[in-house]
Amino acid sequence: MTTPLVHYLILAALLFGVGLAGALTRRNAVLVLLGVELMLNAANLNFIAFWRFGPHPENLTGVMVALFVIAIGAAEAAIGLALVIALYRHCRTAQLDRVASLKG
Amino acid sequence: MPNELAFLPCAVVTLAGAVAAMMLRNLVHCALCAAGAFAGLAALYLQLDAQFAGFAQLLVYVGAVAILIVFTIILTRGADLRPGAAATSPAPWVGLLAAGLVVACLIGCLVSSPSLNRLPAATADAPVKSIGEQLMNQYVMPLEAIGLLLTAALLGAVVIALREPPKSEPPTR
Amino acid sequence: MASIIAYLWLIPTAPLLAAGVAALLPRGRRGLSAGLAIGAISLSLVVSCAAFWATLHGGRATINFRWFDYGSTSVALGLVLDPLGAIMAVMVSLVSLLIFIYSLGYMAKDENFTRFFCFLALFAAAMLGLVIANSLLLFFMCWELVGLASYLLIGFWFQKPSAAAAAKKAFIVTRIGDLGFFVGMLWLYAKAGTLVFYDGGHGCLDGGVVLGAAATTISLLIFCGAVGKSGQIPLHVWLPDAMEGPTPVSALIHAATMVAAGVFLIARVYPLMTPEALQVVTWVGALTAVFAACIAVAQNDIKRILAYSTVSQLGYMMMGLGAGGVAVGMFHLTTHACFKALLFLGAGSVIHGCHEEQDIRNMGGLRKRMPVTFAVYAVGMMALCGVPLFFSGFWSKDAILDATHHWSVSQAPFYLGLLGAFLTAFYMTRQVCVVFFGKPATGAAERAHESPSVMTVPLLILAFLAVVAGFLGTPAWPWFKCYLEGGQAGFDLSKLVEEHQLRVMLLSTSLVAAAIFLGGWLYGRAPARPWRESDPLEAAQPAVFALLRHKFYVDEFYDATIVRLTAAFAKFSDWLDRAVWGGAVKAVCWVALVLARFSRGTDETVVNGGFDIGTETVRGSGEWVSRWQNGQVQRYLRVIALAFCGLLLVLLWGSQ
Amino acid sequence: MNGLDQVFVWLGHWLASWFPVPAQPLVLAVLAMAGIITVFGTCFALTTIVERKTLGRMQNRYGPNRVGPCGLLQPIADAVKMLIKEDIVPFSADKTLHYLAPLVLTVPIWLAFAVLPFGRNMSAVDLNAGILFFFAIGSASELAVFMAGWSSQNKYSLVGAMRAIAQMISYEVPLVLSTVPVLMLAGSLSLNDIVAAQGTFTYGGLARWNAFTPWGLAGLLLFLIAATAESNRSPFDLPEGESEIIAGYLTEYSGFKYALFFLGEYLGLFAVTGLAVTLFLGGWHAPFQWLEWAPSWFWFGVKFGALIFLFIWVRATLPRLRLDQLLNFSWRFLVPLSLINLLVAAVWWRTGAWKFAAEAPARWLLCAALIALPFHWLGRALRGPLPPPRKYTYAE
Repeated sequence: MTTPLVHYLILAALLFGVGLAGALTRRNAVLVLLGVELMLNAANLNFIAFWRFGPHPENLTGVMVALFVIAIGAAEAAIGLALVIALYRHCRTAQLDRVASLKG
Repeated sequence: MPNELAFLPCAVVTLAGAVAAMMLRNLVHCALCAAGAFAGLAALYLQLDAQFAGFAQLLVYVGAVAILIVFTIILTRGADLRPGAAATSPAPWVGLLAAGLVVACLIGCLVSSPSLNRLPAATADAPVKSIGEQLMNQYVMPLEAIGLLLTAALLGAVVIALREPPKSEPPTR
Repeated sequence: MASIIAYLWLIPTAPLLAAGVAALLPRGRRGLSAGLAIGAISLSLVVSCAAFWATLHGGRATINFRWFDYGSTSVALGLVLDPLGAIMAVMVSLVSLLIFIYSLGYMAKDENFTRFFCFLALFAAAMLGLVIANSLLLFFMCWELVGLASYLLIGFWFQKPSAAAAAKKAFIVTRIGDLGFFVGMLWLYAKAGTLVFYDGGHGCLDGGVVLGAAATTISLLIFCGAVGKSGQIPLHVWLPDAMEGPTPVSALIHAATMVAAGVFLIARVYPLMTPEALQVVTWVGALTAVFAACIAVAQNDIKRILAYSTVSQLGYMMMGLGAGGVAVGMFHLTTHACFKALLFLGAGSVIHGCHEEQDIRNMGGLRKRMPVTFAVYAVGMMALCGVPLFFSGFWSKDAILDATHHWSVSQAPFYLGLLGAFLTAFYMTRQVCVVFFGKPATGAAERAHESPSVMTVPLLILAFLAVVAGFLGTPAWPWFKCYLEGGQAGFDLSKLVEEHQLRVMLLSTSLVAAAIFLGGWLYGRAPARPWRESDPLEAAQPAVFALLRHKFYVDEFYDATIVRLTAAFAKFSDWLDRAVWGGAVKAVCWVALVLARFSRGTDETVVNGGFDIGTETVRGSGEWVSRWQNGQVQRYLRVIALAFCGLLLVLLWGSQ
Repeated sequence: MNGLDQVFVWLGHWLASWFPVPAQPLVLAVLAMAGIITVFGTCFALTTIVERKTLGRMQNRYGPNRVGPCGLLQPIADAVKMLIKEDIVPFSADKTLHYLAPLVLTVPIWLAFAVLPFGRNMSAVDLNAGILFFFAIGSASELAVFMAGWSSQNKYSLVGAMRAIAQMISYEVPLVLSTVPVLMLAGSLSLNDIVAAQGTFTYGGLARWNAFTPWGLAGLLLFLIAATAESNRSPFDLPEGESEIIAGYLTEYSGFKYALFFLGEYLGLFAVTGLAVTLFLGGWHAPFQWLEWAPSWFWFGVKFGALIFLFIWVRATLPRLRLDQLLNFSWRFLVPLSLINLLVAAVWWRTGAWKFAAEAPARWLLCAALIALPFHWLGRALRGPLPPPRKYTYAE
């Protein structure tokens, strides 16, 4: 028995959907950020799965991209959370629906 | 093979962790569940023979990102949820609909695609040595860029989160 | 000779660099500025002496180079080394060096010391460049630079209105002469096709150039420049006014450099001068010599007397050039440079000693208080007067008189020259008597003191030169003439006592002796007499004296004629500009204004109306769209997600 | 390769051979895990009593001496006490997390032992990213500490947890950085390869341990300092500083859960000590060629014990740091120095090709100077201006 590629991809799609739903519905900025991280990870799972199931696993491209995505995800988390803290300092809240000054 | 057997539990842990992270009311629980999901993903990577990526995922996401998120929650008092307050922003069904649509589209694509029912290569290994060699040869520019990005992110995060200088008090009479 | 020519460019460049550096120095770096200027001019002197040594046996070397091309022709510049330039370069750099050193003492208390040396170095650089130029164009450039530097130096004390005016006057008056020079130069270029002096047979002085009928006009036009620069009648008016500058400047301008430039110009382009033109030169020179000498008799300013004396001597030089040739004029130029620099610097020493007093009537009795100055001044005075045998002026003036005596055209210049010699001796005697003999007339003269050695040492050197320079060109040993014109100078004492020589010598000597005696009798006899209020001559002939004192009313004449005419013409031009041209412009403006009004009306009613509707529509739609931007970040996210779905569906649908 | 050396390996294979072939790897893994748990569990018990007695001696007292001969049964008594104590959970605590925290702390640390080579052919798994695995597993302990601190709903717990996490994150950087030169010169992340790289002998039988090079010595010291902080031991024990915040994140724990935390901390110390032995002290290799007759696990144990004793000694000697001193020390001293150490290791590697008479001492001196000078400067910069003399307002 071997798990086919489609299973990984469906899992990644579901993970992406969960992350997206969280990012679109939760009030708290931290959770929105967490949702984004989950989406990044879903993409990462895709990369690694495609690497594993690809015709040339010795090329390591998928793993490399995944590693870079992990690094970028870490940077994004650092910046995003710093922004959340700055937002909290500025508006005394981290609830996104109470912050609406960015409009025309 | 134990490797194939491991897929289902890992997938369940990951997905359950992710759903819980997005649905629980208590933010700290959310963050810890997300850490669980990250760990599950790391297990999936290991199961896919990407050892280095799996350990890196564990080190970065569980060891650093989760801690960061937890710190932020504490610092923004996100855990002090008032009992009646809504956990979602107004009209959450729109967001759910959008996310659902996306998932439906993606899964529709996946299911309908004929070229994905392939089997994995017999062995696939990502030895640390060749990862290092590729990082230093083929991917040296992205590596430098990532290094720069991380430095910039570090500095940027420090600057953004810096405590604002105390405003000069108006003279009291 | 070939080797030294490669370093010839150093002669003007060294002082030029010094000037450039000094211009950038802050005001306080006095020592550095002066040191630079003196060092640079010393270097020039050394190179000049080397060049002089190389030319001792005659010959000529040139370096020519293309400056720029236009079309198929090119403009060439070049440097030349020949006896004429070499002796001039040595003379200029030597006198300049002495004057520079002298200035150290004279200008010691001036706050713009640094600037002064910058200008001095620039002046010397321009003059030296002029001396070694092998192209009339380069010559003209340096000529104009000399003019600029003289303007800056005469107006050095520009706070004084008179100094500023004198600077302007010098600049403008010489410019009139330069205009002639410039036109002549262009004409020469049109005719000859080159402005290079010596160019292996192709230069304009090499003899291969045929100017034809225009030759006299061209040479006279070039002479115009010399008239302006050398202060000949009728453009002499700027020179006495230029005494407003510091005394070293006066010495530099009037002794060695600037005024000598005119004479040098004629000497340089001598091959171009036609006999007719030379006649004009001679006549102008002779008239100037007497004219200026007459004025000098009635002046009271110590420097003004010397200035008119300079004008007079320049007349002699011109006369010598016209009647006798290059060697005669240049010999007097050389000797005159020595003793006139001596006299000016001596006068400066007197002025310095008397605390900036310039009127000779306020001096007197300085013989005891300033012995060194008196001694050297006396040497200079005797050299200028032409006291026989031991003073240079005698030999050079005698050569000129001898030349005019043998002039085939007319004897009048000879007699005018003799008259000039008499007058020269007279006014110099008058000056020396009033300044150095008798009793001090004022407290300033009482408190006079000898100048510091930094000033007196150059004076002593110049005094030595004023005596020695004459022996270079005695009839017995005409070295100077042979040096300039080629050939060996033989020593032959018998030439001295040749009949025509002896006659001229005796004549001039007796005239000089009479003048000195007359002057001594009038001014030296009883200095206590109240002649200071009215000059003895004035008492005798008040009308003539007033005429002389007012310089024959030349300035007033110019004011009444040329200046007023110019003013009237300017007024006319002004009216023309305002009424005629201005009116035309106004009419055009009015037409344009009417058109513009019409255009504005169209614009506001027709065009703007359309735009108003357009902008209203855009704003309305913008307001409608902006309602989408409500600041809720999650709404944006949702829109993005939905759009992504739409895109995905389109892609899927499109692919099937 | 004597019999005594491989006795445990043979034992494991003999036991596994009773099972069917497909299950044998699993059985071997279970056996290895069981062995590790047994040995280090005993080690934990022993260390508690040894530490207490040593501390006592160093502080001029006896230490535990009532239970059993010379107090040697004290750990058993402690364990019994802990197990039968009432398990108190605060009313407002987040009960799930409160329960999970000790588990999350302890379980991953057991996993970390899996990659350590305790003797020749004696590592449970040989991962080619072994050291990465070690650190990745170790990162879970920070989450555990947070869970403990936050779920207790107690100010002191939370502050203590935050302090602990800040400290662990700060010291994880020099800890990892100081291992990088070793990896770099061994050319591998596998701990077995690293041990093998130190396995040869030179200069009359002296082993080529990393600690015998300038960068290795500096790396070992940096690693030990960072490890002390990482395992919250004195003088870096301020997350649990009793005099300031009661017991930090452990305040609301008691009984068995407390024992688990205690176990977790000691196991963390053991793991990191084992790593230090592996990376810098030649793993299970003998220090001299003529000492090779002793079994490899014996040498590992000797070095391990020596380092544990060193930790105890340091605990008895040094006073506790202030929080700002702690963070400054990490970011302004340890991190730059470990980066410089990386450079020195590179220099060492480049100068390996040197061929002249005094090549070895010259190389040693050069690298030592390269590390000693920054040490001096950084140390001076860290010290800063001396504080003003203390004033005793009420003492006089």
